[in-house]
Amino acid sequence: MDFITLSVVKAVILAAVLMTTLAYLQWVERKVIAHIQLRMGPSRVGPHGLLQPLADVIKLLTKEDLIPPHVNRFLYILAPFLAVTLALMSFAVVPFGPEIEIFGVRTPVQLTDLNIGLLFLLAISSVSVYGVALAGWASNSKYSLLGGLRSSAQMISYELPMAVALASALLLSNTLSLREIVDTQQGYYLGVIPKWNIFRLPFPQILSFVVFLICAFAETNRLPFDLPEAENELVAGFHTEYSSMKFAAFFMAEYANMITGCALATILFLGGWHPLWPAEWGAHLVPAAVFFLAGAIAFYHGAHPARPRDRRTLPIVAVVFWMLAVLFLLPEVRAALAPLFWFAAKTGLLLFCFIWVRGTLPRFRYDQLMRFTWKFLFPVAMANLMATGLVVALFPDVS
Amino acid sequence: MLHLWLIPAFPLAGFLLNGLFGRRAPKLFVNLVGVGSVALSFLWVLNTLAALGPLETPHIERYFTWIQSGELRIGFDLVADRLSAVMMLVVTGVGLLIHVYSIGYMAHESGYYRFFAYLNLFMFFMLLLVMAGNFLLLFVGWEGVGLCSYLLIGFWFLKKSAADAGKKAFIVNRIGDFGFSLAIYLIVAHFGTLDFDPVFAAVRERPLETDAGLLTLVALLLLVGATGKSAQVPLYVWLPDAMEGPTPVSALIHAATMVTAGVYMTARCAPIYLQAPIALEAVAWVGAFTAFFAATIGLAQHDIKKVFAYSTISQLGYMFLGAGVGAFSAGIYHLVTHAFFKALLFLGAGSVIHALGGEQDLRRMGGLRKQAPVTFWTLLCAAVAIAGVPPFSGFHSKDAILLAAHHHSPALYWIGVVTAALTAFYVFRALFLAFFGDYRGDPHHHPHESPPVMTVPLMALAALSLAGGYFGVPAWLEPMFPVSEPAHDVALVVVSVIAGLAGIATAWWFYVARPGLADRVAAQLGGLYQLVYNKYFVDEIYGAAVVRPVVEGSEKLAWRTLDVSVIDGMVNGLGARAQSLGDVLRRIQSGNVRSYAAWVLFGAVLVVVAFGFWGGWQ
Amino acid sequence: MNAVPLSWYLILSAVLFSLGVAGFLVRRNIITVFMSIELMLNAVNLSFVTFSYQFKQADGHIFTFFVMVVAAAEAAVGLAIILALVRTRRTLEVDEVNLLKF
Amino acid sequence: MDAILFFVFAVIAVACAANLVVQTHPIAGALSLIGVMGSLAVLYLLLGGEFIAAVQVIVYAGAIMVLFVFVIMLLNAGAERPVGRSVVARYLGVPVLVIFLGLLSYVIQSMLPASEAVRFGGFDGGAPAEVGRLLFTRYLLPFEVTSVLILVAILGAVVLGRKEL
Repeated sequence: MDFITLSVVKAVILAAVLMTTLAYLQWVERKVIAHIQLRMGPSRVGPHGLLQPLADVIKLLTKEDLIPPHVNRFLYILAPFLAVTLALMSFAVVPFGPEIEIFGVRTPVQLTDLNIGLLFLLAISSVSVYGVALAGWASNSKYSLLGGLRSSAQMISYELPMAVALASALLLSNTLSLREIVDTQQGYYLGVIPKWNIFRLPFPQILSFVVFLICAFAETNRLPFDLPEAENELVAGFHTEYSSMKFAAFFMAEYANMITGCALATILFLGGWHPLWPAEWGAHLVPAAVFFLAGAIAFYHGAHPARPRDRRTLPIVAVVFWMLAVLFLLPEVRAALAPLFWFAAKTGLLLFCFIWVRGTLPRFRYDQLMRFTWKFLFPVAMANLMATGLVVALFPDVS
Repeated sequence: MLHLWLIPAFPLAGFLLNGLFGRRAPKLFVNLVGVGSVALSFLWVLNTLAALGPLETPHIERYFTWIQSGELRIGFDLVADRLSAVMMLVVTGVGLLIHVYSIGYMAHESGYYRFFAYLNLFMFFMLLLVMAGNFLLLFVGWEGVGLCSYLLIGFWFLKKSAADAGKKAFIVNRIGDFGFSLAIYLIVAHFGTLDFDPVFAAVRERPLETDAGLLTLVALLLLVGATGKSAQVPLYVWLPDAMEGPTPVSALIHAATMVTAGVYMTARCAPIYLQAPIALEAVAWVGAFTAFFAATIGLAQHDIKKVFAYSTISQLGYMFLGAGVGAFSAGIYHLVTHAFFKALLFLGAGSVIHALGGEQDLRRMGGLRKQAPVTFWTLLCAAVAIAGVPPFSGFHSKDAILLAAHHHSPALYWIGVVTAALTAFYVFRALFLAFFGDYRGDPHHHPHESPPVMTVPLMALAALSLAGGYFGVPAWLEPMFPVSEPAHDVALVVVSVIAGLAGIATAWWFYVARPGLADRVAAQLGGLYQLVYNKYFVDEIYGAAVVRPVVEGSEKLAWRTLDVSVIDGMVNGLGARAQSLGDVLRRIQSGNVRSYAAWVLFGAVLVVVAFGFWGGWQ
Repeated sequence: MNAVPLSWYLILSAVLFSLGVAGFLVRRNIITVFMSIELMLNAVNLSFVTFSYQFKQADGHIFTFFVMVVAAAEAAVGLAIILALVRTRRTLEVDEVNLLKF
Repeated sequence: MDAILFFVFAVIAVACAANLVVQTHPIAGALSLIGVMGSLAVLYLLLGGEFIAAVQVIVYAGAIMVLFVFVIMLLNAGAERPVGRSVVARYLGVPVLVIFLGLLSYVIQSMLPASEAVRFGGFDGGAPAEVGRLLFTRYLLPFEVTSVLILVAILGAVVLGRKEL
């Protein structure tokens, strides 16, 4: 298979998986938040509301596309497209797994392996301000303008500590290619502790991991940093004037950015697709075990249903999980899919954190937000960078 | 390394401390810093000299290169040899006593801290002067003490006469310094170095036939410098006026130390003078004439400090006479003893003035023997010392000079003897007028003795004046200078002693035994007395011959003609042309940024086109 | 035609620079004028990178980097000046900012 | 492929630059300039400047231009007021500019010695490692001095941005 065909196939697969993930991430968020708030969440459309994302998509697509008369038409339309395009573009360089062989074709699970992949991601993230800023300006409304202003200031400000945090991780990995960054984190100290960058000698990057995560919250305009769209102050901020699919585009961009951020954190700090503990300790059985356990829980709840229809649906779910577990027991499949499982698990865990934080933390005030990054986050990241540089320079051979 | 630099560094630190913080600091701090720094310096001198021992060879410490220009290197070098050792001891020792005295004398003055700061600065420069290892560093000290002299003469700068006296001292010294600096230029030009040792070695080695003229010129220019600093004829006029300064200043600067810098410098340059006999002869005659000339003026002065000032000039003349007849060590010897008894005379005079609440006129004193006994007795010690009464210090040093002078030329000897008689007369005249007879001053004022802080230094100096003849200075200095002194000739000694005693007796006769006789004699002498009383009208002659022409010339020619019409005209004309040109050019400044940009573009296009036409691309 | 000669990059650079100059001269909004300057700087950067390719040395890239740093500093100060200007003179028209003249 | 990429992005760059000159609204100008910068980044990549291309986007498009857009939004800058231009400028301006640009291109083309063709991958000295090595060895002093420059600029901006100047 030649390069272009392969790329197209991979792009199509990635797009399909990504779109589904985006849609269902929305569902997961609503469910988790609902449970945090002791509610049920979506449950009408399909079993456990599983068809809710589909319904939402249909709703948004068929709604009337309203363009207010006072807006700058060109930019008003451009902004959401810019936002979503840039958000999706970043997936071009994200590696999800090692090289695998499917149907006789060896290829990395990644669209393209740029040698400046990280710089590319930084560039994309720095440009993605425009989507929000232009949307706010083009809407020609006070709330939108304020939201746009806030978001551009916020994103520029948080980009700095984020880049610095990334740089200190880079000092340990010594490359800008995301794939190589993951490769350098292979192996275990004392046979147990993974050589991920947050545990990495000579200077564990726990601090920069935390800084990066906080900045990722701000970059994606998520709570507790969602001031650009603070409902009770700005109605909805930069997307007040948007409706139907353009409105959805902003949401897609936000969730895509969330996934990118979490994937990047996984790659840079959590060792990418490398398992939590070595294979000789049974790491290769973990996927199967997890799915088996999930099936067991589903089956238990099916046997003791909270609602009548659970008696029918949950056993089916359990069987699906068990089948997956069996699938992961096959060596060939395991070799190909276990890394993806680990990657997805870590990213998913971080995404859960995003949702969890949204469900628990209140919103910052704007001056607090700015002071936090300039007077606390940035100095911390800077100090961490200097300390890392110093330690790496002093002990170049330890790794 | 013995850290010679510490010796001048202590007073410098004292100057900085007092100068910067003294205004707000308590008096005790000022005293401690001002006196303590000099005391430390004195102790360090003692310590250093003890460590150096007999000083067979000069001890030189080179600290850093100060000026480097081509081959010429001028370092910050301090030297301790036998000559500078004597000077260091005199400067710090006498200086310390005078500092202590000043605590009492200046106690009620405003600007107290300023006085001590200046005094310390003076000590720094004076020590630099005597310890300098090359001509330029010596010149720095030379100028520095001149500056301090100016500042201290004009210490009461609100008083016009004090400020004028300061200016006069400064300006007259400039004339001397001009000669000195010319001498330094000549030395650099011909010897390529300013360090003492290489210069003197070269002077000794080079053939006299070719260099005689040059050396004579250098020596004469040095003499000009010395006459300025050491108040010799014809540049002595500033010293009497310098008595406007506080009395401790007169004692320290204008009697004991600074004015002797010329003698020191002449002795330092002895190798040059010895190769320039004509100049040496000039030194001798200038000294002899000054000694006699100033002594005659001193006869008729009524201000006690003026009397001593002319006495200083006269005694400095003695020193130059000694140097001029080749007895450099005798000159330095007299410098040392003179520092003791003249400092004592001035401090005693200060004590008298203090006792009388500021009165300086001898005619309004009298009978103070009872009220100020310590002052009287110490002053008496100084007087017998200066009068050359054996066996006190003045007798030894003066005799050494007179013997050498007689060996050189009897004429000089006789001038010296007459001067000695005159000296004894006027010193005792002052003493008798002040302490004997009845009190002729303000009847409401009650004279009182000075506090111990003033009298103790007086007593110390009195002891030194009496015993100063036995310090062995000539023997110590002997290796520095060629020996030319003949053995003691008892007859000559007797003559000079008789002259001194005669002077004392005359003074007794005139002012104690037969008061009033002096006035009658003066009246009989008439014109001669007036001439002497008015100091031979030298100030007036200088004023008419030098000062007026310069002032009027600069006003009429330099200012009204040259400055106003030529220089101002040129400057103003340039300004006016620039202004009219600017009137045209400012139209380009439209304030419109885009038009500026267009001009820039226009220029850039011009450059590109020029490149295209004339090549230069490759 | 598979590749373009190096000089075309330089021509592009010259064209962009000239357009920057034109923008500087034509536009009256001070922000746009400022952006024209940035355009000129970018054009020069292109020349640097092109020559870097020609000589196979990365020095041109370094210079481009420095130009960017200077541009960033310039933008910070320049925009602050524009803010102060608007605050005091209430205008963005560069022609109305003409007090500094004879 | 190289030629196609060059032409596509050169045309985009020129078009955007022309748009910057023509548009009266600053935000349109800013967007045009971002377009120029983006296409220049691609051209840098073609010339082997990977690092500088990334920095071009991060610093220029992502920071400096955001600042411009931010200020435009903050000041709510509107379009320029139309003023009566002279007839000459209106009808001759664009042709003269085009002629000038053509002349300029001709001059450069004719005066430069025949140069090699640019091929992607013909120069790989622009990788981050290489640029970083130069930056921290031969150009260390200028690099450090630029940091001071930035500091001064920050201070200047802070002072200028205060309420009472």
